[in-house]
Amino acid sequence: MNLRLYLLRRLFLLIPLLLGLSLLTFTISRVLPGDPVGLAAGPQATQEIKETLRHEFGLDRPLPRQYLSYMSDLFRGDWGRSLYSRREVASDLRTFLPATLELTLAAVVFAALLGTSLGVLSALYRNRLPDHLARVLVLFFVSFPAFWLAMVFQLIFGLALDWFPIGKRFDVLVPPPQNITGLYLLDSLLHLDFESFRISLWHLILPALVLSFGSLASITRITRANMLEALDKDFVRMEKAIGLPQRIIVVKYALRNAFIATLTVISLEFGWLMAGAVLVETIFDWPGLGLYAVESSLRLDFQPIMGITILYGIIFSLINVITDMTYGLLDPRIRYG
Amino acid sequence: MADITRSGGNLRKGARSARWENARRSFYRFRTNVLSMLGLGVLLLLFVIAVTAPAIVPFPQDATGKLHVLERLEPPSTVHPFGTDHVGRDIFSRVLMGTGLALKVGVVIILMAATIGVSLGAVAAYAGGWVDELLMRITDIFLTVPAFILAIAITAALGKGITNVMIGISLVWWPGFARLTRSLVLSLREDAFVEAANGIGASHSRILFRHILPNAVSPIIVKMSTDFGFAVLTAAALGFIGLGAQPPTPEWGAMINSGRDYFPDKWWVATFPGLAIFVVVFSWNLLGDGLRDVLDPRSRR
Amino acid sequence: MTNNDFLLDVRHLKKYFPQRSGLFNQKISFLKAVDDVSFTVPKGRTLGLVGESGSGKTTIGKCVVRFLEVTAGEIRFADINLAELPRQELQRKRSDIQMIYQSPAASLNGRMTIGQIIAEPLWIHRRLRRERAQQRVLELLDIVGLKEEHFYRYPHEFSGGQQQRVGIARALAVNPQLLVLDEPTSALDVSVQAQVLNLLQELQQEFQLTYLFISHDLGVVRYLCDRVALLYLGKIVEIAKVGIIFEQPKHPYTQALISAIPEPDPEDQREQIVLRGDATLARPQRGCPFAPRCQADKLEICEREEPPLRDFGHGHLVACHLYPKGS
Amino acid sequence: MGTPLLDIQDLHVEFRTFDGVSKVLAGVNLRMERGDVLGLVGETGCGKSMTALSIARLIPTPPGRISAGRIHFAGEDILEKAPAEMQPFRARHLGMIFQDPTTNLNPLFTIHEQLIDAVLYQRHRSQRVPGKWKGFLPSARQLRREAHRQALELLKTVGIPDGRRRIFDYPHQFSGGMRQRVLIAMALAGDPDLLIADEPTTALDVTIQAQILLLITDLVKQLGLSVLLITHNLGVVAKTCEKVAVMYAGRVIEQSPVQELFTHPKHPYTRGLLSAVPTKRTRRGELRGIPGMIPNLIDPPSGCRFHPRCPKVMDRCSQQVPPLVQIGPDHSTSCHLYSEHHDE
Repeated sequence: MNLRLYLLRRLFLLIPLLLGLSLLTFTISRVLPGDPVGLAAGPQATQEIKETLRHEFGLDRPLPRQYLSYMSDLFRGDWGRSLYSRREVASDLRTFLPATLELTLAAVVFAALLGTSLGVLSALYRNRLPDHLARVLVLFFVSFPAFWLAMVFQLIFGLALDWFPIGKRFDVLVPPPQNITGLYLLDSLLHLDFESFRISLWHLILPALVLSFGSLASITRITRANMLEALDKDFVRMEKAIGLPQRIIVVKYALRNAFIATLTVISLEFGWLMAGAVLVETIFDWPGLGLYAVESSLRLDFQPIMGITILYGIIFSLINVITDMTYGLLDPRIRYG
Repeated sequence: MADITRSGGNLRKGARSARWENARRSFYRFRTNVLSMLGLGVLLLLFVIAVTAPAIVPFPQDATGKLHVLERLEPPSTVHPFGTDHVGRDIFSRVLMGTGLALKVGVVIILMAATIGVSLGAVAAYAGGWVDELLMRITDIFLTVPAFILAIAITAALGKGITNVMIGISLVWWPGFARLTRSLVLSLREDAFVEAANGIGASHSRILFRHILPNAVSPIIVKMSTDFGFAVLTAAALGFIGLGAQPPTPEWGAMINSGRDYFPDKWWVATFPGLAIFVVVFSWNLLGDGLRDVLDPRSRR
Repeated sequence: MTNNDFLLDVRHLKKYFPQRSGLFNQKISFLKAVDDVSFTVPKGRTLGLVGESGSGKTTIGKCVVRFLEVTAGEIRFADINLAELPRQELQRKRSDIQMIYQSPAASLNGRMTIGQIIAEPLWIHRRLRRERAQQRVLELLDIVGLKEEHFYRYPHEFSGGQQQRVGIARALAVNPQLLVLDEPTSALDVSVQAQVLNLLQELQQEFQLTYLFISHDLGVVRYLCDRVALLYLGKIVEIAKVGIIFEQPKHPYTQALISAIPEPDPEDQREQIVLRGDATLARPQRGCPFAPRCQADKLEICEREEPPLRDFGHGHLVACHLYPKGS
Repeated sequence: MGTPLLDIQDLHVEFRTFDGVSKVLAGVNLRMERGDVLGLVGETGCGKSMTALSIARLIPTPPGRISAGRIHFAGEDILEKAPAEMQPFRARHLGMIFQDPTTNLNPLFTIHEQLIDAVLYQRHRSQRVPGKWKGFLPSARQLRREAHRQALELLKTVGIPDGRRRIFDYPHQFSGGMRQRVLIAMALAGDPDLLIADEPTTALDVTIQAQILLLITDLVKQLGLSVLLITHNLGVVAKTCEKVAVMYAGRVIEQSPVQELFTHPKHPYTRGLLSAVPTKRTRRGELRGIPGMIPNLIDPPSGCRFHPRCPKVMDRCSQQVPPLVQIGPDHSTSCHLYSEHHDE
């Protein structure tokens, strides 16, 4: 009832947001200086070839017309083509998205679990050794450039210790699990193929770990601050006064209060990590959106750029909606209306 | 009408300033934080290095385009403490010469982003109505795409180069400041002392600049200090992709990228610039952590 | 009496807060925080606005000083309708009407010194600055019982009572005629409350100030006010001279409220009327708003029709069906 | 009379602050018998809440600490107990309610959840209480069902008759008065020997205050409860309590039966306090406050801490701490005006 109405309104509000987003990306990719056709055709290309390309991609038409035709194509499910490979953007996105999603999700889950635990630990031992250690530790890991740390981890855990594979999503010689969702972990579980699950998990651990470090600090910090705030609340004193054991007070009663703020940060970090995946994917040779995004940007290949940003926009907005729904589950005072 | 009055007196000067007292306390709190002091110390050292690098490094020309192809990829030694790169340049010299650039990039990005974000956020919150609506929808659009992707796209469109990197990152970084400022101003606007300022007849601009913004400064500074490290990392990442400073400028991200081809056999090429980035970001983060303890009442407990 | 005898004349004041819902926030219902309230305050006198939470007393205060835009009605102050004054003129007019706040600490900007805080209205309304402003600030500090050495201090260095004195000094700086006092002593301790109440009384006598005194503390209201208006869910249920309200209250709500004051006297053997329930949750759709909690012998009409305010002479007005005849 | 229920002797509590050590309690002496309804009165910062928190050992440490003194509860010295022993002690023997019913209930959990935990942990040892996740065990289900029944009964006791329907509501769905009733139910769940009520009606409206005070009075009669009622409101004390203790700046300065205190107050501070409350007999302009303000407890006045504000100050007041002396049946005060008589 109320919730459905709220959901409807949120989804409805996505439309102007995505329109604005497409306009922004269009501006970036076409209005700003840069010569995508020149880049695509190569330095030896004649004026004639360039003109043909321009015509083919509709670049000789006025900008508003270009935008309108792009948008109308988009609504019909046509996301355009790459200037280079001439492949359809939509099919590229379908290929690359699951890999990035799997990597990002794994990193978010890891960062959330570790960050929340460290935050709670920090709060409970406020200003004592475990608190200082936890704070320095997360600051330490967040201070490395992810791409560099990825290389160092490959060197240590992959080459020197030989614990993990150093790249790709799966063993080269074995076929990956049959595609259902495109998330290898999930697919292998659905097929009850535990060997595939093990292989893909092994491939996932290093990149997910490196990626998650970037979010550890903010999740830990916000959990610590809010846990301290929760532990300072009157109701915690009341719960102590009536003789509830400490673990029940912390784990059951205080943590839920603190976690609401942590959840906000986690959902923001999801976006940050999806972007951070760009670099980690490059190093780990992970066939995700990241590589695609970087290459398209460097070539000013505008159709993929538009596609990627709009896709990111949709995903990120959906995460926001899901987060808001989760607030409602955690906090009965929130009323959707 | 006559003033509400009885008698008057003259003020004897010499009352001690409570603000100074507050500053002293804050500094005391900060000083007791050993790690923050360490961070501050390292940063000061880095600033000194940034200024004096051309005078103290063994091979200053290596940062400005000189090549020594015969000495390429030499491992660390007494002559080249960090080894040499694929065209024989002294990595130690180049890392030190790059310090200034890294610091400048971080500072410029944060200052630009904060300036844009704080002004827009304050205007949106205080004006309210359609102005607020419009500005916040624009902010939302920027926040919908992961900042890094957008920064890549903008920088790529503007063209490679360190200035465009700074512009590109600032353009995606301000929405965070706008959101923060707006929420601060909105909540301060409800505070009794702002109502009181309205009650004595203060104008809008007086309320905003004299009463609201001074009370919003601390969280903004905290965010600036927290974000600084991320800005340096982001700029380095763009450099790594190849969008940043072009050769022969000693930009650490680009140096790591050029070392990638020789990794891990010639590990030193990529390792030392990476460590340099880490030192800058880590020491700044330590400092920022201490600053937050002093300025943010929530983490003070 | 002519209008000029009243410094403040509030007529049919309404303040509704819209509550939005629906797909596009389009459905609107209203919370009637203040619903058709009229009262007058003669110059130099004190009217107490009394009620529990949800009664609308603070909302009325905020409407009078125009911190809130009124939904309907007039707020006549010395023959100007404040409710319709444009902002520019309103801000100028504010030198005549000042407010004292419930939480003294929160009403002072923590980043300004006491001197700056009290001097601010002087700059805004009279362009007084530096030495000339300082002279006046020192006078004001003396008037409210603070010392010169407090000039360069910051609010957080003061106790609650002193902070409230600073608030009073700021309000007095530009010679107001009307002070709206919103629970000025409820954040203070008893011994300090007495000091502040006495200060307010001295100031009123010395400078002919008019007070609109908002409070939930009936003891304080009885001590300080000339007339008292009792509010219940946004409406006046009874208004009269202070003696009448406390000695011969008519309305069952007034009676219950008076009997619920805990008197610091163990021998106080008055029979106590303990109301059931809670005002805001027991708001009826129609009829007398107090009917669901009323302990008197209710009439059938109570649940059906809202009682009007009827006049019982000497400015004693009651809204209750049990008293059908006015004078 | 046997051992008193509560006997606090020379209790000292200190708080470390940036400016120095604040001597929040400086020798509190207080005695309660079983069945007493004792009012503890004083202004902000006098230490009345600190005294209550000390009894439950809930002083936040650091920065606070109990630096000296003894607290005997039914013969046992509470301050000797290990921290781990305090949780079962609080569960079994103490019930506490606090000022603001809005902030003292956890907003994210139903009344059911919170009240059931109160029942379970106060009536059983914490190791024996099965977590909710063990709900599939028959023994655990039985225990929880029993707790549910007891919770409903408690709600009835505190005057929430439709508990069966309302127990699954969240705190924000209750009014302030109802929330305070729920909190009282939680405090009573373990059948405590002593109910400590810290300003239980300060955040409530006058008519709701009357309801809650009536409830407390009824509970005293019904359950034979002992109550330590902490308040700044002398009217509330007059209405509810039999005995009263007045605190000032970290010490109890006068203790007596209620009647006696209001008719024959002895300590100059008590007198000042009584004359500062406007009553129906107070005429306009007759209200007298106490000059000055409460002292800074980091550097408190020497001797009697009230002496800088006292109208009857003598030389020795600034030199010696006046002892608490008996001046009548059940009436004691700590003031040099009376210790003189005692000495002679």
